[in-house]
Order: sequence, then structure tokens, then C-alpha cells
Amino acid sequence: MATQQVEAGAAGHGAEPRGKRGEDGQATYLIAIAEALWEEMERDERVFMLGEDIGVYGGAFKVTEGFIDRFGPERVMDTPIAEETIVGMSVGAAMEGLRPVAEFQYADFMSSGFDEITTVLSRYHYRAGVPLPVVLRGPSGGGVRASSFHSINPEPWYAYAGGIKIMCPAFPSDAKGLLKSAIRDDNPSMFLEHKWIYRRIKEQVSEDPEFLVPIGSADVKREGSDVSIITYGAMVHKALEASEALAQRGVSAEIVDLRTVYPLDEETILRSIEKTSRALVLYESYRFLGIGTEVAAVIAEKAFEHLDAPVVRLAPPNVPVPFSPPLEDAFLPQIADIEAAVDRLAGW
Amino acid sequence: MATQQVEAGAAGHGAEPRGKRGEDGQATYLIAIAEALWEEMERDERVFMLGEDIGVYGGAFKVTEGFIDRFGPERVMDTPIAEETIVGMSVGAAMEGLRPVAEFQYADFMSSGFDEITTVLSRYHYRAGVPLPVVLRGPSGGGVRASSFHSINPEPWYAYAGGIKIMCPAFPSDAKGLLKSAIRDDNPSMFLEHKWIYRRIKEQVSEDPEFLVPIGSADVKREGSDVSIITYGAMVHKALEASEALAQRGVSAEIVDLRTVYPLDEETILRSIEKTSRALVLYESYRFLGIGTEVAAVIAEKAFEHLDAPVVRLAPPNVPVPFSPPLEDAFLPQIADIEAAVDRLAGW
Amino acid sequence: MRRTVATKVEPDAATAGRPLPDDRLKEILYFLKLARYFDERMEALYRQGRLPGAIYSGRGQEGTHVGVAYALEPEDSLFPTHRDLTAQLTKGLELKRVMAQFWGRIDGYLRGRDGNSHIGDWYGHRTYAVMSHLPIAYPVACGAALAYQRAGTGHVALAICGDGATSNGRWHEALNTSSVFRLPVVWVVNNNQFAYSTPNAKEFAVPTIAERGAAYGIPGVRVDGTDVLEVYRVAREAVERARRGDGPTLIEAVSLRWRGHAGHDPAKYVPRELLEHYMLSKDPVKNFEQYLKDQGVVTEEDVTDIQARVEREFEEGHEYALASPFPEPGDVTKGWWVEDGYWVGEPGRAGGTEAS
Amino acid sequence: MRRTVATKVEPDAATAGRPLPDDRLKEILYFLKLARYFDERMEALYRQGRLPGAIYSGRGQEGTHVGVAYALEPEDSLFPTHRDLTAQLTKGLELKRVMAQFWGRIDGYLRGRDGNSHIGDWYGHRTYAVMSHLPIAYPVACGAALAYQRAGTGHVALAICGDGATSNGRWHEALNTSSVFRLPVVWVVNNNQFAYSTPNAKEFAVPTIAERGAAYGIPGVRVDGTDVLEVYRVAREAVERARRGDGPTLIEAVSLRWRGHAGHDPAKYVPRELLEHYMLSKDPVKNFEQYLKDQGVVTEEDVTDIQARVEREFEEGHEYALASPFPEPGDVTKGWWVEDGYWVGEPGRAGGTEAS
Ligand SMILES: Cc1ncc(C[n+]2csc(CCOP(=O)(O)OP(=O)(O)O)c2C)c(N)n1
Ligand SMILES: Cc1ncc(C[n+]2csc(CCOP(=O)(O)OP(=O)(O)O)c2C)c(N)n1
Ligand SMILES: [Mg+2]
Ligand SMILES: [Mg+2]
Repeated sequence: MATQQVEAGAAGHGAEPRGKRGEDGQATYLIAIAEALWEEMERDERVFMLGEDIGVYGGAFKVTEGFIDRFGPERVMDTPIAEETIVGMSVGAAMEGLRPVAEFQYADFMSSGFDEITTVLSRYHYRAGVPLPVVLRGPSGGGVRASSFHSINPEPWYAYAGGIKIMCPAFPSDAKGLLKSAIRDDNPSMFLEHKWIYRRIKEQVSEDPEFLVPIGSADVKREGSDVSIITYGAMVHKALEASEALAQRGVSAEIVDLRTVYPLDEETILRSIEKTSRALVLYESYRFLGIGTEVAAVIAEKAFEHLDAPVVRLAPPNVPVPFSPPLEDAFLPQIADIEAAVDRLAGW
Repeated sequence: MATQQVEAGAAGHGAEPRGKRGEDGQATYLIAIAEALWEEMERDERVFMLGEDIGVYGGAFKVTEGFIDRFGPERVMDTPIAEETIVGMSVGAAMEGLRPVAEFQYADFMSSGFDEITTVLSRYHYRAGVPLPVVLRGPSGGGVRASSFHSINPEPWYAYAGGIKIMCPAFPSDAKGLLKSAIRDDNPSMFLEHKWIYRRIKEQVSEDPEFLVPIGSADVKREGSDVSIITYGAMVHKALEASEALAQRGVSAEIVDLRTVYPLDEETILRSIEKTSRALVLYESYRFLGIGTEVAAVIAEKAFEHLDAPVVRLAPPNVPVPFSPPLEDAFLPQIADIEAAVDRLAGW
Repeated sequence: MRRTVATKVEPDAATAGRPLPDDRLKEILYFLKLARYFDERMEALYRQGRLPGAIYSGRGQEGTHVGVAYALEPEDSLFPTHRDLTAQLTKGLELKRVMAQFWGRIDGYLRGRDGNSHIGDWYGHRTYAVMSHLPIAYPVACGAALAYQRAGTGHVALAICGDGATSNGRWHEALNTSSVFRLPVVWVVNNNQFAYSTPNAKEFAVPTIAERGAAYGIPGVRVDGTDVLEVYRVAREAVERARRGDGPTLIEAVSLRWRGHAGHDPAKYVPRELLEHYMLSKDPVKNFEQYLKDQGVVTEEDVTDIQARVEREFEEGHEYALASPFPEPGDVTKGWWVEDGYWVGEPGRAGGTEAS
Repeated sequence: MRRTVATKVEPDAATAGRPLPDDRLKEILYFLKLARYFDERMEALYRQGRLPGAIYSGRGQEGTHVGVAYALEPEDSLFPTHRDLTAQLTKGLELKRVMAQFWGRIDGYLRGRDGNSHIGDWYGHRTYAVMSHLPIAYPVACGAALAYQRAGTGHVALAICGDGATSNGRWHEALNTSSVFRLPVVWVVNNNQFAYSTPNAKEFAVPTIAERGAAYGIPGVRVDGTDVLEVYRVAREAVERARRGDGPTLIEAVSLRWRGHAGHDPAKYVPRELLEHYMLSKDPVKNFEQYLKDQGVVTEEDVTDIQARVEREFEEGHEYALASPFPEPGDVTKGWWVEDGYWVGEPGRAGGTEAS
């Protein structure tokens, strides 16, 4: 897992064109996502994309740059600013056999389509038996000074609704493999792309058009024996960095990257706790009822006999993501916070 | 706590006029709510109500029957079917010093105003320092054969958003006292009225216009020593019934009624666990990321050393509330399920 | 009462005399009578406490429901609301399975997962399973229409909502988007003059809903919703227009809700004279029956036969529904995901998903 | 270019000659020049990487922003969007605190909790702190207007959004509801011909936004948004209309966004000729300056003085912003609830909440 930090543009979001893989063949997370979309559009002509400014402009983050030239405006549809209708249209098109992939300019604006997502998309198959192979994708997460309306982690809202598979990958390969799986899945799915990762993390990514990562399976990104850090998204990278420092002082952290947050891979989580007997649940969604809350509750219920210490949660408070750098830094869990929490747990 | 089951109308929802207290002076939950609204409208003329069919018709459940005659159409406003605007109007009116109480015909339709609730109402004060004394109220919950679109427990969605105090009372007195507190509170609040309780539960309720129940405080509805059942809403009544049967076979259950689900009264929860060392978290919101998930995580983190058994959650699956009686009964936690879970815990 | 606003939809030459062959006119009468009888009987059962859930009567509005649904071909799709069960029956749903749905049985179209008019039969009759949130199916209809446009099949989506539902933002989004993309969709607003207790004047500040089409560049037509043939003609024109690729039409069909919003509502807020006027002079079933008699299309005996058929079907449906088993409690956790296989083999599914 | 659609708003007799006293005309020129200079300098700082966050240039649209905000009295409220910072400056916000906000400092209007144009100063200047979701302030403006109506104060709420935001359901809900209740509100659509990269034709299928007022029973007026005085006049009429209790007006002010959607966007999708036409012939600042010179209201020297004042204020603001402290990290958990007291004593709050 060779990863590397790449610097973002001025605002850290939306600043640069998509570009291609580097000369070393590595792909950023953003490029890996674009490749997944491109390959699936090539593979299956029922797949099409819709969203705001994704065609002519290539998307606010330039994920879909160049797509309209290859696939035409019918399959790369620029829509009006009407999120309920973007979702509703995706549902209707899926009912008639198409496989829509809707882009939200920011995952924040999924809330503007909330009712169609949670009332129609999430419930239709259970109630009426009609499969809805719809993918909703969009950039989520903070850490780029984009403040409250461009930084949210909305996954808990949609996980609570049920009926939608939700992915929050941390690495380019996982992003590519999961997005391809999501597009091929007959169920609704939500694919959240962490904007802090977009251009910062790159690695070697498979070019095999059949490269898939299974939805619903977590992945141990680092083996360890003292404490399990259960996490996902951008926090995986913070955990990895913290674990280096921890290792140097003899604390061995295991890092479980959930990758899919709904449904949850309880097995992999519990296996790790069996091994370490200590759990730090680290997440960027808000603390109260964020994804890690479910992880903590699962551990408390199903791994009780293995636990040697309390299940500790490390997450931001349930307040709007603040803009000012010192506030946002205080809001987000930092590497030092992770180290301190792991140290406390290890010493229990 | 003299309570009594009262039978509902045909559909169990929306069937009968509000009426008054019984001859014994007892008030149903519905009447207690109506009294709270009435008294606060009398007390403070900045308070006004808006919603669909609340004026001339008196509301789908007849909570506001008779209000328009007393307070006039300016303070009992019938609105178009536009939930985003009902919330937005409430916010704007509150910014200018009014104290709106918005009724949703069903709490299910709060999702149609989701963006104004979670983007504006929940975030405005933290960002800009303007207090928004807005109350959103509506009937929630299942058990009355009203199926998916008229039975939801939406509280976890809004709790995750933060910034809104959320109440889910189980008893007429708590409902009255909490609603009055909510109307007087300078923060946004959401008051969820469980429709199964509306006409089924009655008790003596204070007529003192200054009778208030503090927001954010849980209440031990039954003392016990073996297992704590942490619950709220309609499930409190199921827990109470189960605890009778349990008592008969020598198992003593303590029942903690959260009353307010956000912010959570961690102190009362933890005090109970200290006493019993065993926790059953019982809730009607969906299992995955429902309110009880937070309760379980808090216990796992903060009461670890007191626990003698896993923290067990009992809640419905994250699927649409089904209509057919056997399905809805299987969906909702039943008294037998509670007993079985408590027995398992007690025998740990 | 019909008047055209904005772009005028030209009357079809073929409708000058009787617009349809006699057997089809008789079929329309059958649907009208079926709807009326079903509505009355179900209300009675509801009042006797013999029906779980709620009922949303469409009595008085049968002209709109039958008229618009009859204008569709089997492959065209229908996106209705809570009050439009009659439109679904006209589209072809089987009465007995509808009734099984009302009683929460496994043979209901949604296998007991939803009840009463939250019904639909997508694979069988291309009707969308109703959802309560108003008008949540409007944007979905855009998507089906988009698929038809792209496939070039000439199919059309038709969506219905009430007068009150037009106040909701989704209504605007769907109309606007459908016009931007010139989608093959027909927007029907079933203006029964009330949204629960709320009259038109409290929902919008313009005289008609039809004229609002102009704000989207969509032709708007206002039609008497109690006149089934007029509704059919207008809807048929709109459907053909969409089929030709000329984009959406907005139809406002005006009638009156004879009963309350739902079974429990006595609807005291409806002015008595208005109600009497509609019940006495604008009964869509009686008026159409009289028209067919006047035209010599049906005899008194034909009408008696139709009525007998309707009543027989109702009894059969009722028996079928009560004999149908409840779903198994354990089913509640089945069908979260397609791969669970819960819906495979469902009658009308013609085996397997279309999506895969 | 101004043309009236639907109900015509009659020109005010007083506007026949110069519509405003000379000192107020000069003040308008000051706001225009302040806006232009601020916009240019901030963009330069953004490009140099010396500004955190994003910038949304309003260059080319100053006529709309200054015109509508100048039509308001201090007690009237303004509900703007991301691109309307100039309107907020015209309403009275202090440049230095605006700049402190851009740099995330404690003296910013939102104490560093939000940045750039997500600004507002409710207690000081009755401007609503901008939220991104489009057009999320429209329904909120209805509520403020409702409070004015009820209190009989004669105050007015004015909300701005872009052409693209009109596609969203909230836009419809707010217009519709405001008309049903005849609220004292003015709806301004800042039609800069693009929503990010999306041109008008892909957002709606009618020639103008103003004509959509008819669907709500609201008069709609289309005005050249590069002509500050025309905008002012139309807005003033609409404000007075609302004040009189005659209900909402919809104003479409047409201009062109000279720069990209945000700082990073080169806006290659804007046709070159269109851009050149607007930049050369329809510069709201230059044209108004020329008008005042032609009318003998200002001399070249006056203009130089105004420009000098603007530049001085910018430098002072810049210094102030950079000297202002950052918020304390520990503040992040303060101010969840009113009772935390975090906002008490905020400048402009005049002590305590108005709500309690
Ligand atoms: C978004 C939303 N808000 C509220 C409701 C509750 N509700 C159900 S039907 C109804 C009235 C609908 O009126 P109209 O659209 O005219 O349809 P009708 O019932 O008259 O056919 C209301 C308010 C709902 N279903 N959806
Ligand atoms: C509901 C919603 N969807 C998407 C966005 C992302 N977004 C921000 S500005 C913008 C374009 C807005 O265009 P317009 O309304 O014309 O305003 P302008 O920027 O041109 O002033 C978009 C799509 C948003 N802010 N809100
Ligand atoms: Mg109606
Ligand atoms: Mg624009």
C-alpha cells in the first residue's frame, strides 16, 4: 500500500483539472474514481450519469472531465439544480432498466434530495420488489477549509434509512473497485468520495476492467496486536500516521478500514477485537449517532467477553464543520488525539 | 403513575375529536399536549402555530381542535403543503422575535422539510448567534397499522444533525411539561408525539400553568435492581408491562425513560447501570443507528467497569414499517421479546 | 367548463361523434361502476371496523381517474397518488389482489408490506406503488419518461397528484425539468378543490392550475373531471403529443371530493351547496350512464348486467382477500436487498428482475 | 432592456429626472467602486494563495447588488446568496469585519465559524448569514415577512437568488406561499445567465424568469441588472408595494458573470463575444460613473477621491483582518445552545437575544 500525500489547490477543493495517472502509473483517488466510471460506461450502455455541471464543465471536481466527448450529452446529462428530481429521475430511469449514476456537486446537497432518497430510493424494493440499481455519488468530508456547507459526512443519515449500500473508501484501489461494484449492483448505493483524499493519496491501481472490490467487506489496513482502530475514510490515513509513531514506542495498533459503512462488516470488526481486546472507534461523522456509534454498539454487544477496556469513540462534536483553521483542526480528530486515545487504551 | 389503556378509533390514527379530560380529571396524552399548546398560546402572544389543516379542521389528529376559534387564523395558520417552507417560515419568524410551533401532519413528512431543518434550523445559531425558538411537532411511531409512510421514528436523523433538542415523551404529564418547556426554550426543538400513545394512555396531569418538565432529563419510571431497561416513547409502556411479568418470576427490572433523546441524559443512564450492571437498550427507532445505538455506545464507553454482561439492543430492523399485522408485530419489539432479553441478561 | 389555457390542444377530429367504439364505451362504464361500488362498499366495511388501515375515497372523481388511465396503453406507465386507486384499476390491476392488499395479505400486490391505496404493480401493469409524500412520484415519472425518450419506444409516463400537492417544491422541479428535457410525460392534477380541509384559495393565488403550465413552457388544459369522455379526450391528446416527442402537457381535471379526506373525516368544511351541486348534477357515473343510454349504446339491461358483474367481482375479491394468507412474521427481514431473492417469482414479475 | 411582464409596476413620477439627491448618487458610486475593487483585489490574493477558502466573484453584477440593497431601509431585511456580498456591503456591513471573516478571524461576523461570503449580520444590519443550499433563504424570508405583516411595522424582506436556483423546489414553495399570504417580500433573481457552467436554457424552458411570476399571481419585472438606477427604481417600487401591503413582486435582473463560478473556474463555457459585449458595453460601474459625470453630479476629482477612499478602506480592512486573532480552538464546542452564552456581547448584538 504505497501511498503518498499530494498537495491540493488553493481552496483544496475544485481547483485542478482531472489529468491522468502519473508517469509512475500511480492513480490518485480522483483518477481512480474517474477510471471506474469510464470503464463501466464503456462496459454497459445502460449506465449513464446525471448531475449538475458534469458534462460540459466536467464536474466541480473535474471527475467527469472528458466524459461528454466520449459518451455524449445523453449519457452525461447536465441537469437543473433540482436534487429531488435528480434522485427521482434516477429512480424512474432505473425502474425502466437503465443504471443511473448521479453526481452531487457536494455530498452536502444530498440533503436537498433527502426525501426522494430516503422515502423512494431506500424503500421501494422492500415494499414493491422493483430493483433500483442507482448510484448516488458525491464529495464528502472536511479538512479542506470548506466550512459547514461543503464538508459534511452525511452517511449516518442514509444508513439509518436502510436499503442503500454506502461506501466511504480511503484508497484509490478501494474507490475504483467499490465504485465498479456499486454500478453493477442491483441495489441502490451511495458512494462518498472524501474530498481531502481526492488528490492527496495515490497508489498503484489495477487496470483490469474486471477488478472489483466487494461491497460490505472491511479490510485490515495494518496488522497489530494491542489496540484495534476501527475507522474509515480520511481518518484511515490519520490512523496510519498515528500508528507509526505508536509503533516507535512499542504500541501495536491494528487498523480496520470499514470501506463500506452500510451494511457493516461485523465479522471483520469482531475478529480484530478478539485479537486485540481493545477498541478505538475513530470516525469523521459526528460523534452522536455517527457511524462509529454503531460500531461501538456492535462491539459492546457481540465482543463483550473479549474486551479488556471500554470501547472508546473519537469523533467530532455534532456542530457545523467550522471554517477557521484552528476551529476546524479542533473539530476534527488529529493524529495526537489518536495517539493519546490509543495510549490510554493500551495502558488500561 | 396511574396509567390506563384507552382504545383508539378504527384506523388507530386520526379517527376521533379531541374532547376534554375525563370525568375523573385524567388527561390522555393527546389532551395533555393540547393543553400545553393552549396554555402557552395564552401566556405568550409571540407563540403561534402553523401547519397543514390545523386551523379550520383542528389537525389530522385533532390536537388543535378549537384553537382557531380562540386564537384566530393569524395565530393558527393553515399552510399550503410545503414542508420546507413551513420550516423556513418558522425560522424567519423566529428571527424576528416570534415563537412558532409548527405541526407536521405526520412526523414522516418532516423528511419533506429536511433541508430547512438540518441546514438552517439546526446550524444557524452556532454559526451566526441568532436564537431560533422554533418547535416542530408531529405524530411519530408505529403499532397502529399505518404502514411505512405514517409510522416512522425520525428522531435519529435530526439528532445527528445537532442543534435541535428532541423530545419523545411516553406519558401525558411528561408530554405536557416538556412541550411547555420546549415552547419557552430559546433553542430549536422537535417534539415527537407517539401516535400509539395519543388516546391509549391517560393519567392525572398538573393544571398549574407553570408546570414544566426539564428538557434533557431522563426519568426512572420503575426502580429495579437486576437489569436496566433504557428506553423511550411507546416502548416504555411495553417495558412496564414486561417488567410486571418479570417481577413475578423474581427478576427486577429498572426502567429508565429517556424522555429527551437529544441531548441525552447520560448521568441518569449511567447511574442506573452502576446499580444493575446490566443494560437492555430498547427502542422503536431502527436498530442500526437508532437512538439506542448512542445509548449503548455511551454505556460501553463510560460504564465499562460496572458491566457484568453485554449491552443488548432490542429494536426493529432498518426496513420500512410494514403494514400487515403479523409483519408489523414481528417488526416491533414485543413484550415477550423484552422478557426474553431481560431473562438472558439477568442470567448472564 | 373545459377551457384551454396557454397552448391550445386541438380537438381530435375523431371525437366529433362518439369518440370510441361501443364496446370500449361500455368498458368505461364498467370501470366507473366498479370504482363507485368498490368505494362505497369499502367505506361501509371500514365503518364497521372490518378493514385495517385507512381509506381514501375517490368518489365523485371517477371521471378523472378512469379518463386519464384509459388514455394509456399497457406499456405506458402510471404514477398515481393515494386517491387514485380507480386509475390503477382502470390500468388493469386485479380487484381481488387489490383487496388482498387492503387486508394485508400475501396476495396483495405488495405482499402485505403496504396497505390500502399505497399499491402498485410495476411489472404487471406499469403502475408505480404509491408513496404518501406529496407529490413524490412526479420526479420519478421524469425518470421513466427519460428512459422512454432514450430508448425511442414511444412510451409515455403519466403522473397524477392533487391540487394541494402542487404547493410542494417537487411539483415545480418535475414540471420544470420535464420541459427542459422535453420528456414524454403527462402531468395530471386532480383538482378536487380540497387538500384535506384546505381549499384551493389557501394553496395557490391564481384562478387555475392549468395556467401555471405557462411558467414552464408547457401547455395547460383545464377539463371537467366529472366528464369522463372529455377527460379521456384531453388525456389522449396529451399522451399522443408526448408520444410524438412534443413534450409534456399539464392537465387540470376539476371535480369535487364527495367524501372526507379519509374514512374518519366528515368533511364539514365543504360547503353544503357545493357538495349537493356536484352530487346531484355532476355525478360522473350517473351522467355517463345516461349519456350511453341516450346514445343507444347501452340498455337498462346492459347496465344491470354491468352492475351485477361488479358486485360479483367485489364478492369474489372479498372472499379471495380474506382467504389469502398473511405473510409469515419471519419475512419481515427478507427483501432488504435484491440478492435475498424474496421477490423472485412474484406473480406478474415474469421471472427475475428487468434491471439485471 | 427593462420590460414589464404580468402586472406592470408603474414608474414613480419622482424618478423622471435624477431619481435621487446627488449625495446619494455619489454614495451609490462609492458602493459600486468598493465592490469592484474588493472583488479584484480578493481575487488576486486568492490566486496568490494568500486567502483561505473560496471566492465567488460578483463582478459585472454590481448594478443588481447595489441597486436592490440600496432600495432597502435599515429595518428591512436582506436574504442573500453566495454571490451577493456586494449587496451586504451596500446594506451596511463593515468591510474590515467582512475581511476578518474571509480570513477566519474572531472579528468576522460569524467569529470564524464560517468563511468568505457565507456571511451575515442579523442584529446589526438585518442581513441573513448566507447558506449554500440553493435557494434555502427563500422560505426563511417568508417567515421574516410574516413577522412584519403581523406586527404591522411596514418592514419588508428582500431575498436574492440566482437563475439556476429557480429550478429548485424551494423557490416555488416560497413564491407560492408568499402570494397566498400576500407577504411583504421582494423576490430578486440575479440572472447572470449561468448557474456555474449551466446556461439558462438548461435550467428552464421559458424566455424569462419574470414571466413566471404570473404562475403565482405575483407581478414580474425584468430589468437590466447592469443599470444600477433602473434596478434601484424597480426594487424601490417593489419594496413600497410590499410595504403598502400589496404583496410580493418578482424582479429578474439580467447581467453577466464576468468571472468564473468561483476563483478556480476559468469559465471557458461562456461565449467570448457575450463576455466582451458585457465587459465593454455593460459595465455597471463605468457606465454609472459616466452617467454621473454627464449629469454633472461628480467631477473627475470626486471619482479619484472615491477610488482613494475605497483603496484606503481595503488596506485598512486587510490589516485589520490579519491583525484580528483566530478563534480559540476550545471554542469549537461552545454555542451549541443559546444558554451557553457564547454569542452574548457580540458586537452589534445590543446585548442579549431578541427572541427571549
Ligand atoms: C409532503 C406531504 N405533506 C403532507 C402530507 C399529508 N397529506 C396527505 S394527503 C394530504 C392532502 C392532499 O391534498 P391534494 O393534493 O389536493 O390531494 P387529494 O387528497 O385532495 O386527492 C395531506 C396534506 C403528505 N402526504 N405529504
Ligand atoms: C441545492 C444546491 N445544489 C447545488 C449547489 C452547488 N452550487 C453552488 S452555486 C451553484 C450554481 C448557482 O447558480 P445560480 O443560482 O445561477 O447562482 P450564481 O452562482 O450564478 O449567482 C451550484 C450548482 C448548491 N449550492 N445548492
Ligand atoms: Mg385535493
Ligand atoms: Mg447564475
